[in-house]
This record gives sequence, C-alpha cells and structure tokens, in this order.
Amino acid sequence: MFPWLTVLIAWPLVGAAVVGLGALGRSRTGPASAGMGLARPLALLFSLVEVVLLVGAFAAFDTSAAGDHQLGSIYPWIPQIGASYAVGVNGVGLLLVALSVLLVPLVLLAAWQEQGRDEVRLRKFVALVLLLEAFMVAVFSARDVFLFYVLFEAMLIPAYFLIGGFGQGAGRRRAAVKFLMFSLGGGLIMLAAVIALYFLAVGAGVDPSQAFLVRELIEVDLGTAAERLMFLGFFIAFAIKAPMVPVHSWLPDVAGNATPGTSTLLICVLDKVGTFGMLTLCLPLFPEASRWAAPFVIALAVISVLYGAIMAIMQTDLLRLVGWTSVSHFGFIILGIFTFTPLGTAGSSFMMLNHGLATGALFLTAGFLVSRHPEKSQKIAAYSGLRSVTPVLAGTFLVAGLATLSLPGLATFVSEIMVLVGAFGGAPTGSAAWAIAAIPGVVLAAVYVLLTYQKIFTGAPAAGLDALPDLRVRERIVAAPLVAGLLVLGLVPGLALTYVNEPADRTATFLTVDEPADAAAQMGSDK
Amino acid sequence: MTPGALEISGGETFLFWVIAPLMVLAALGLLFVKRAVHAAMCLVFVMVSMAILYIAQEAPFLGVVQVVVYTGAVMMLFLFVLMLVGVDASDSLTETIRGQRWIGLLIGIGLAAVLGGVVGRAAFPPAVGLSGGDPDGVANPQALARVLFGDYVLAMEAVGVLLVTAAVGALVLTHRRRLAPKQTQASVADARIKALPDGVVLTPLPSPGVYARSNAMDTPALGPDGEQVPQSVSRVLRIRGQERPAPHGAVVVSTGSTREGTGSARDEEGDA
Amino acid sequence: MDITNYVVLAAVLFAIGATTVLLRRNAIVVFMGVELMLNATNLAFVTFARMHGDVTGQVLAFFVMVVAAAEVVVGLAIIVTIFRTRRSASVDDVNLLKG
Amino acid sequence: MNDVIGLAPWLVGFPLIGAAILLLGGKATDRWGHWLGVLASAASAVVGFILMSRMIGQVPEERAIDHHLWTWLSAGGLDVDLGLRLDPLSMTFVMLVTFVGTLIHVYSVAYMDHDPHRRRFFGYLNLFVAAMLTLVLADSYLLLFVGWEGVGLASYLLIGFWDTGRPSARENAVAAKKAFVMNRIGDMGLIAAMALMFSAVGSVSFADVLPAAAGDGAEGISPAIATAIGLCLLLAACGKSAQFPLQAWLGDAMAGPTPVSALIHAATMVTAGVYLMVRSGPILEAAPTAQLVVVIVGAVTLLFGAVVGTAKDDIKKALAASTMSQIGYMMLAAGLGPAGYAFAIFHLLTHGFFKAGLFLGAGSVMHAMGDQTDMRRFGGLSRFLPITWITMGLGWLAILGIPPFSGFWSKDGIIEAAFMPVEGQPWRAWVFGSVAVLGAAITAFYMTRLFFMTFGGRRPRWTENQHPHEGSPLMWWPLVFLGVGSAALGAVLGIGGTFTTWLEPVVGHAEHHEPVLPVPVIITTTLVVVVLGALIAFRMYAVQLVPEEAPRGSVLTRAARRDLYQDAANETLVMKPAFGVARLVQVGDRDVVDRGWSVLPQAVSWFGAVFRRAQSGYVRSYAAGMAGGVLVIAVVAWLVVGLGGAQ
Repeated sequence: MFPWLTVLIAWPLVGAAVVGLGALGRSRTGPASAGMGLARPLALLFSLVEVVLLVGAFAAFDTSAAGDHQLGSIYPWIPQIGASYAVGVNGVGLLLVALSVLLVPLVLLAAWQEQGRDEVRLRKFVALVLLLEAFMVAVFSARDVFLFYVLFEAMLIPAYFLIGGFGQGAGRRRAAVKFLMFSLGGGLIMLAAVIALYFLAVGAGVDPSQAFLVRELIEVDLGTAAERLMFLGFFIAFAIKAPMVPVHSWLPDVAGNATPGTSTLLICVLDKVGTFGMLTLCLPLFPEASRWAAPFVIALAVISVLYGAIMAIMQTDLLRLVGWTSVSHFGFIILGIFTFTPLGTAGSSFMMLNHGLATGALFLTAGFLVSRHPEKSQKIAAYSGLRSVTPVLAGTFLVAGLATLSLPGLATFVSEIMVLVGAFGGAPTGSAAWAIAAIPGVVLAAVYVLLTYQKIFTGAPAAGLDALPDLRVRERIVAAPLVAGLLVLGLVPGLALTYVNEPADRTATFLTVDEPADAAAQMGSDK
Repeated sequence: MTPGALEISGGETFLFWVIAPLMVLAALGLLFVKRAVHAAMCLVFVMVSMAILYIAQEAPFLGVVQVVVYTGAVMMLFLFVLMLVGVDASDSLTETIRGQRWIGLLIGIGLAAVLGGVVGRAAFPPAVGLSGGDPDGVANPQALARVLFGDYVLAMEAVGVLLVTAAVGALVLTHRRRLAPKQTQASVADARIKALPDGVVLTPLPSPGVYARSNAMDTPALGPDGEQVPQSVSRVLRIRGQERPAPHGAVVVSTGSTREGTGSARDEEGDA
Repeated sequence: MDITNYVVLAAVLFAIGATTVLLRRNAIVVFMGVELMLNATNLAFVTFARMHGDVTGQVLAFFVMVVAAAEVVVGLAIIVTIFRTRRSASVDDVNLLKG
Repeated sequence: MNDVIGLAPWLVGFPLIGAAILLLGGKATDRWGHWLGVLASAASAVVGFILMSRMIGQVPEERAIDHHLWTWLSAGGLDVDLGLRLDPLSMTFVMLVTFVGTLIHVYSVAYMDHDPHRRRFFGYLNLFVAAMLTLVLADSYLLLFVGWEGVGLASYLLIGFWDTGRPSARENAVAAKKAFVMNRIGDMGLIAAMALMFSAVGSVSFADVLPAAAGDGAEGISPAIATAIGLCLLLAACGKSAQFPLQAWLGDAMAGPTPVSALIHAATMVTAGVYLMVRSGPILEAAPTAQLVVVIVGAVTLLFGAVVGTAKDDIKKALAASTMSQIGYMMLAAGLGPAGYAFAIFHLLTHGFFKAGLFLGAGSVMHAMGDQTDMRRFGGLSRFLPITWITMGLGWLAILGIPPFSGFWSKDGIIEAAFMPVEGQPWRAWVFGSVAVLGAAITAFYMTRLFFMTFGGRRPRWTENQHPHEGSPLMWWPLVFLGVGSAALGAVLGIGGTFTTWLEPVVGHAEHHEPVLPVPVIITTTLVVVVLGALIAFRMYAVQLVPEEAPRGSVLTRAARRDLYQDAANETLVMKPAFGVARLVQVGDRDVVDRGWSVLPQAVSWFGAVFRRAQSGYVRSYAAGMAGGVLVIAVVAWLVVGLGGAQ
C-alpha cells in the first residue's frame, strides 16, 4: 500500500529544504535580484504538487470505511520509550489534511506581494509556510500520542516566526511571544499527561515498545481519577489551542498583528489541532472523563460562542474582529464535539472544514482590503463607502461574511445547524438548555458581519480611498476556490459528510454505549 | 610496632602550646590591622609557624616547601602587589554593607564552633605516626615522592599544566594593550611641523641664563638687548612661579629660599 | 597532648580565614584570608596523614600548595588589572553584576 | 402530472441562473442584463403556469406531490432531502411570486432606467425570486430555512441597494442591516423549532413532522412540545412578517427602491410568516396556547400598523404600515385554525395584488414627482397621472374591502372567521371580531387619507419645478394588470368558495360554525364602519385643505408618527442593555481575563524583582551566603548524622 500520508508530509519538507537553503546564503537585496526571485514560484509549485498528491490520497481513501484510519504507515521510532512513527487518517483527519494542503497555495498566492522583494526574506517566509504545512499534515495524521505531542509543539516554531518575524502589526513580537507562551503553557500540561499516560499504560499491560500508539491506548482502562487528570491535561492544551474562553487571550493579538495569510494558516488550520485533538484523543482515550467533564465543557463552549461574538461586535480593528469571530465558531465546534451525538459530532467535524474555508476567505479578503489602504490601516473606521469603489472586493467580503454568519445555502450553515440540532439532543445533562443558549449567537454573528460591512463598504467613500483598485486577477484566484467550496459544500454537503459520518457515529457510540469493548476496537482500528 | 604507638613528646607539646596561640593571634591580626602590609606580615608569621608545625608533624618536606613557596614566593608576590597598589594605603575598617559585619562574625564564630565541635566529638582512631609506620624506614621526602610520582603522577602532570596556564594567564591579564599608536621620534617631529602655524618653534628653546653667581635652571637668559627670554626657563618652573628674576646689570645674590610661593604654585598646578 | 589539638588549631585558623574573607574589603587582604584557609586545611591534611600513618595526606597538602600558588598568581593578576582600571583594590567597588 | 414534474426545479433554477449570470457576469451584461432578469422571472412564471394547469387537472387528493431531487444532508439520524413539495398551497404562492414578480421586473426595467447599477438590481431581484420559490416549495423546514434566509439576504441587498453615493446612503445601509438582524432574531425561533422537531420526531421534513403533530404517526408530539415549536415558529414568522414585537424594520425597509417595496415588503416576502403558520397548521392545532398567541400577535399588529398608518406622511411608510396591519389580519386568521387558513392565504393573495399595485402606483407617483415621498407635497395628481390614479383607486377600494373588489372577499372572510366562537372561551370571538372590524375602519381612514392626499385636493402642494407625467408603458402596464387583479381576483376566486376548496387538501376541511353574530350583520357593520372611516378621511383630506407642513397633532398622532415609539422602545429595552452587556464583556475581557493571564508573567517578574535584591553585586555578600549555607548544611549534617550516628 502506498504511504500517501508519509509522502504528503515529506513533500513540503523537501520543498522547505529546497527553498529554504537559499535563505542561508548571502543576502541578495540589490535591485538586480529583485526580478529574478524564485522563492515564491518554487514554493507555489511545491504546494500545488502537494495538492495533486492530495488528490491521489483522496482517490486511495476508502470512503466505505471512513471511520478506519487509512493511508498510513507505522514504524518504530524510539522503541525505548514506546514512541512510533504512526500515521493514518480517518475521514475527519483526511478533510483537515485537505484543508491544510488546499489553503497553503492560496495563502502563498495571497501573500505574493506582502513580504517585499528581498529574496532572502521571501525564501525564509515561504520555507516557513511549507514547514508549517508539513507539520500540520503530520499532526492531523499522527496516530501516536508522542508523535502528536512532538508535532503539536514543533508547529509552534514556524508559527512563532511567521507571526513575530513576518507580521505586519506593531505589536507582532509581543503577540508572537504571547502566542508562544500560551501554547507552551498548554503543551507543558499536556506533556505531563503524556508522560503519565505512558507509565499508566505500561502499568496496565500495554507493550512498552508501542505504549504511545492510540490504538493500544484506547483499549486500556486507566482508572477514573488518573483518566480525569490526564483528560484535563490534554483538554487544557487543546482548549488553549482551539481557542476557548477563557484561555483565548492570545488569539486576538495574533490576529491583529500577523499577516492575514499567517492568520489563515494559524487560526483556520493550525488551531483545528485543538478541536481535532479533543475529538480524536480526548474523547477516545478518556471516555469516562469526557462524560464527566462534558457539562462543564459545553457550558464553556456556549460562553465562547456568545463571548466571541460580543467581542467581535465591539472591535475597532478589522483583523482582530475576524479573530474574535473564530473564538465564537470554535465554541460551536467544541459544543458539537461534546454532545456525543452522531449529528453533533459530524457537524463539528464538518464545521472544522467549513470554518477554515469561511474564515480563511474572510481573513484573506480583509487582508486584500488592508493592503489597499494607503497607510495599511486595520481600523474599521479608516474605511467607508468602498462598495462603489471596489465592488468585487465588497462582494467577496460580503460572501465571506455571510459564510461566517452561516447563511443557509452555504456550507457553514449546514454544519452549524447540525451542531445546534445535535446539541439540543446531546447526551450530557443540560446540553439542550445550552444549545438554546447558543442560538443567539446567530443573531450576534449577523450583527458583527453586517455592521462591519456597513461601516467599511457603505456610505460615502472616505477621502483618499475613492480610487482604490478592485480585486486583481491573482486575488480573485485566491478567493474563488474558497467561495466555490463554500457554495458547493452548502448545496451538496454529502461530499464532505461521507467522510465524517462514520467517524462521528463511532465516536458517539463509543462514548454513549456502556460496554465499549467492540466500540473501542472500532475506534482504534487502523487499516 | 603496633599502631597507636605514637607518643607526642613533651617538646612538641611545648612547641605547640607556644606557637599555636601566637598563630591564632597573628591570624586575628589579619582581621584587625588596618594596613594591608601589616596583615601580610601577620600572615608571614602564621605561615612560618605553620612550617615549623609541619616539621614537628613529621612532614619536613612540606615544611621546607611551605617556607620556600609560601613564605618565599607567594607572600613576596603579595608584597609586590601591595607596593604596586600603594603600600601605605590603609583600609577603612568601617563596614559599608549593612549587617555584613555581624553576619561575618556570626559565620566565623559559627564555623569555628561547628568545626571545633565536630573535631571534639568525633571519634578518631588512635594516631599511628609516619616514621613508625614505615617498615622500610624510608625517610619522608622519598616516601612522599613515591606516592606523588607513583599513584598521583597524572594529577602531578595536570597540576603542572595548571601552573603553566596560570603563569600564562597572569601574563595575559596584566598585559597592557596600547590604546594610542606608539610615539616615535619621527611622529613627534611630524606633529611639530604640523603645529608650526600655531606658533611652535622648531628649533630648540634657548637655554637658561648662565651667570657667574647663578647658573640655576630657574634664571632666564638675557637676550642681546638685555631683555629676559622667558622661554629659556622650563615651563614647569614658570607655571609653578619658581622663576627667578634675571640679574639686570647687577649681580643678584641668592639669599632667599627658592621655594617661595610654593603653596600657590601647587594650587595652580592642581588647577591645570 | 592529643594530636587532635592540631586539627582544632586548623579549624580555628580556617574560621579566622573565612571571617577575613567576609569582613575585609581590601582584595589583597581577602586573598590573604583565602590563603589562610588553604593553609589551615593543609595543617589538617598533615595532621591526618600523621594520624593515619599515610603520606597521601601530605601529597594532597602539596597539591593544595601548588594549586594555591597558581590561584594566587591569577588572582593577584586580576587584582592588578582591576586596580589599573578602577584605581581601587576594594572588592566592594567591583559590583557590576548587581541584579 | 408526473410528466411535467421534472420542470419543477426550473421554477427555482431559472431565476437562480439569471441571478448568477447577472451578479458574476460583470459589466459585460450591463446592456441586456435587465431583460435577462425579466426573462428568467417570466420563464419561471411559465413553468408555474404549466404546473398549475396540470395540477388543476388532478383530483384534489393527488394534487400534493413531493419531488425528490437529491439527498441534501444525511448525518447522525438527520436525513434531509433537497426536495420540492408541490401542492395547492405552494402553487398558490408560486403563481403569486412569479406573476407579480414578473410584473415588477418589467416595471423595474423602466423605473431603474437611469440607475447605473440596474443589472445588479435585477440580479438581486432574480435572487429574491429564486429564494422565495425555494421557501414556498421546500419540503422540509430546513430547506424552507434556506429560502427563508435567502429572501432575507435579497431583502438586505435590495433595501441597501443605494448604500453608497447618495446622501441617504448610510441610512439605507443601516435600514438594510436592521431588517436582516431583526429577521435573524426571528430565525432563532426557526432554528430552535427545528431542534425541537428533530429531538421529538427525528426529522424536519413536512412529511414527517406534520402528521406526527396531528397525531397520525406512531409517536405523536406532546402538546407541550407542540406549543414550544409553535411559539418558536411564531417568533420566526414575526421576524419575517414584521409582526409585533419584531415589526420595527419594515418602515425603515422602505429605503429600498419602490419595486422592491412592492415585491418583497408588500406582496411576497413579508407574507412568508403567514405561509409558515399555515404550513405548520397541524402543529398549531395541537397547541391551542400557541394558536392564541398567534391570534393575539395578529390582532395587536393589525391595530398597531393601522394606527401608525394614519399618521404617516411618507407615502411608502404609510403603505408599509398598512402592509404590517394587513399581515396582522392574515396572522390573526392563521391562528384561528382551519377555518382561518384559507382566508389567510386568500387575503395574502389578494393583498399581494392590490398592495403591489398600490406600491407600484406610489412608485409611479414618486417617479413623476422627482422621488418626492411626502404626501403633503402631492395633491391634485389625478389629472396628470390618470392611469396611476385609476389603478391605485382600484387598489384603494380593494383594501377597503368594498364589494365587489377583491379585498372584500378575503378580508370579510377573516372578519367572519374572527367572530367564530371558540369552545370554552366565548370572549375570544367578541374581542378579535371587534378588533378586526375596528382595524377595517382605521384602514379605511388611512387609505382614504393616502389616496386623497395624493390625488385629490383642489390645490397642488408640489415643490417647485414639478411636471408630473405618466412613465413609460413598461411602468403602467404592470399597474394595469395589478389593478385588474385588485378588482377582480377576489370575486373570481371567492365566489362559491373556489379558493377555499382549492386549499382544502392542504389545510384540511374546516368544520363550519356559525359566528356569534349573523353573517349579514357582520358584513353590514363592517361596511358601515369602513364607509364612515373613509368619509371622515375624505372630509379631512379632500374637502379641507391639507397643510404643507404637518401640524403638531395630538399625542396619539405624534406617537403614531414615531411608530408608537417602537424604535425608542427597542433602543431602551434592548439595545442599551445589550450594549451595556457588551461593554461589560469588553471591559471584563481586557481587565479580568487578559489581565488575569498576565498575572502569571507578572508574578514571575515580581519574584525576580524580589530575589534580584540578593544579587547585590558584592562578592562578600555572596561569600557570606555561601559560608552561611555551608554552616547550615554542616549543622544539619551534624545534627542528623553526628549526634544520631556517631555516639
């Protein structure tokens, strides 16, 4: 069987190495080198070939067994501590891998002129993006807790440099450090849980040379108290990454200071590691603890939904606003995961994909807007009346915004209604009430999207902005796939639901059935 | 001979009780004398006394080394450095760090108490003595050499390297790096030529006046016109005001002190 | 007389040396305090060598002397260097590492 | 009719494709775009006619067809097909939407002639038609919701059509946003209703939910759940149909171009709430409490709109208030059970015609008067705009309910239904019946006022340089069609109960009860008060002179001018507290959460600051520390080992 995932992980690494090696050479900043930069085309080529590889992976994926982990490989890595290189994806993982792989070329294209013309700087930038891509693909396919942890932390490296080194806000370094500190703090707690997991698993009779394999860990019972503690360890790390109120503080700063492309990769893809981890690690490894914590988690999730939306309404900075909307959406995703219903879980899985497309479109479009401002202002108040000046940009922004507010007909609506309806019938106590409490989120979403649209695009054009160019061809190429994806998935969500239904069913069954022996075997099944 | 046969002779006891209090007193001198050089002398006394105790304790080699190396070399080094720093500079004994004196004293007394207490309460094996324990009757330096160049030869080599390193280190540390380029005769001449427009004279300055009764450096020469030539007197003397008026057609008898007005001249120098 | 009197003497000298290090500000005198401490340990070494009938103690005392010599050379060089730049031999004036 | 059912998707498809071409096509389609829009709408109407004619040919029991297209959403037990339900109810709407829609498209070609963005306008109109048809043809609540939000979006885009470049641009944009957000508040109800349905029935399609509510299925819906669902649906309907208390957006929505007001905010979209109520009839019938609330909401809105309408001087706002009031009638009828459903839809249909006609007539007047909307600056226009005068006159008589004009047949049915006795609650018939009659009287007053302030009066009160004239034929032909409809539609469908029978397969057969008053008495009373109301208005606004500046008016007048303080109430009761909460959250996030997390690094640096003092830089201090440490260790070691062990 062809190791699709390994190839998908390795190829961007090769790309990063090839492109990045040039960055180690002497700086060529002279005007002579300005026109001959190969960094961007080369990186784009690598990311497009990766897309082709992704198509192959999709072709090889057996959708009739979407709940199994497929396309993977497994090799001993550090047998002394039981770590393996084990990769494999079920339908959910595959969709998230697809999201990462598809967004990278768009982000590269969107950032085409963002980082100046210094070839060395460009090489560093694109190499970091490709490196991040490899890590993201790997983290969504990791089937070994240790491997997952290592990647979970390794992703911070390119992310840190992308925020701090290539951001556009004045506070980018501070934001990068804040991001790093929050993430590392969560990672530290998770590390403690990972270590504890190893020793408890070995104590419970798991083969010490494979003690980090998810499929082995699922089947052992670790004891209630220990399980709950470890659940918390993992959950806090994932909640920080997700981000969930009240550990969200890093996100608005990052969104306001990173470039929109970086924010897209970071918030639309990388942060999914948080919710993905909850879905594929927290729930299967610690089912009892998940049930125990679910009422609390659901409450926090709904608070996140409303809190993020309210904060988004109050923002004056466009990119921070988009960041806050994500807090709200991640609340929905977490709400769905912890309903333990097939509908809610499938909705969350689908929403992870949709949020990536919708918020990605919003971030990138907002980026196009900001890049047009003479002073690159991110303040909403700096814009006015742009619909008549840049109609296509306005339209794209509106569509992305409507996707963010989950307009029916777009993919985000399908997932949101699945989450809400699923949560209403959710297994944890009180989930129906919390689902009802989350519904005002849809009104708040309408307010923050339309208020922003109104301020930026309607009224009389602001002075100095009445001759801005409309979307260029390059920018339209970036926006088109995202909008098309949202529309197609909105009308034919089955295209994606095929991949998430079976994993969702298995998860829900595993968590709600009393005698989970068979379900456990199913959860951990690797092909 | 059986172990534990060491008898300490009365002479040694006497020696100890005479020397030990003196050593302690001298050591305390280190704490209380004001001048560093006095402290050094106290330490010399302690070290020589210690050499005596070494010899009394069947370590003649160490005793000699103590005198030669410590007293002879190390302490001399101390004295050299003291002279470099200023031998007559006396330390102020007032304490500047708050509480340090009491903490220091407390720690010192505490250390003495603890160490002494431990020694007093520890159960030592009966003393053996060195010569008695040596069946071959090998004298001390040889026995020492056997161990030193036998069991500890590697440590010996390492210590040798350490010494060399320390010597080189000291050289490096005390080496002065030249901040300005070295002045040569040529550079001085160049500087003078450059300064010509500022009124510097290239030729040597006129020498002071030479008279029958006074040929002192402090008397200016007289020019062909009978006027005094101020440049003929050293600049330093002029600034100090120690210039002596030249005899003007009359012989001036040197009667007064040449150091008149020294005080004011010193002030001027200070100002300069 | 008990041979442990030598050890007690060494202890007392050591404590005085330590106190000197703590209380004196002149770097050279501080150094002397260090030397005194080293000498006190040497006395203890020699005494224990005699007590146990083993010259190894004396060998160690010898090593101590050599190392002390090296230390004095470097230490005094440092003092001289500091004195050149700061015109002072007080250890309290060298507090650039203040936090 | 299975041979033509394949055409059904094209009902939605044609306008959708039209919208896509117009919105994505860019400037290339500017030249012929508006005609494409008309064509798409007309094609849809043609398909509608074909389907309609075939449906009439069927026996009533076979008229309902569910046309499955593809499985839309299937996950975790929720299976929703993308399917169309064609039955008399939805086809009625299809006819109304496509026919009136096409007329308004044609009208707009001329009305928007000078607008540089006419193509975009037609794109939005097509989008609206597609969404509205999706709404009415959907076979499940979820798909209905797609259309529901789709019309909301189209409404948003069209209200804010002039959101740049005009002095009123910002207000238009705000009005559009207000409409969308208030609709969204209603949508919460629809979402919650769907969640309730799924948890109770496991499905959200009409085919599963409605029989279950009627108790037909194996497991029915309990009355409590039915009440909850009913109230949630009512919330949604209130949002979409501008019913109390979510009525505030409709007046502002008049900021859009007048054809939009005619199509969306009079004829079709705002009546979607009534459609939802009627469609969900079985659920409401299972929940009498919810039904009562529906009736109350309808009655309150009926009076509310009517009172507001009496004081408005802006012709469009007066018509908007009238729309609100008329939909109140429909809502009232929808809450009366099967007896009212048919009349609710009937009134919806006739109202669609005469109100669209009135709005288009108003548009024609505005077109003639240079976009003036203040009725106090009209007057005496009947000579200059004869076609508009006549067609609006027909609409006026229709809305008044003067026989034999169409409004009479439908509105009278509602009033009669309102007088039907309800078992155990005799007060209801009297209260709601009287409200309906009172509403009719006020309606007569404000519509007569509107009509005569515009066309009557001896002395024109125009602003300078006005040369009113009829617009192009493209504008007045639609008026004529709608005028004819206003006049005749009611009689055609109403006499002999044709329409009631037509809807019977969907809404069920109504048990006939005698009203608490004899029918002739009701009719007579209604006519008397209507004529009375009209006469008063005639006397005040046609006989007497109308001042050009509005007089101060009574307390009630001033309140009605300000929409009975609805905006102030919303501002005080909702916006201010909500904004307060938002400020609180914002301050809380900054000062509690964010600062809370920065406590950690601050604590670290505080510890650093404290322990930094130990780093005095004095070698002797460090030495003291070391020596002290050694001493402490020595003492401890001595205490532990020495004292314990050696002795």
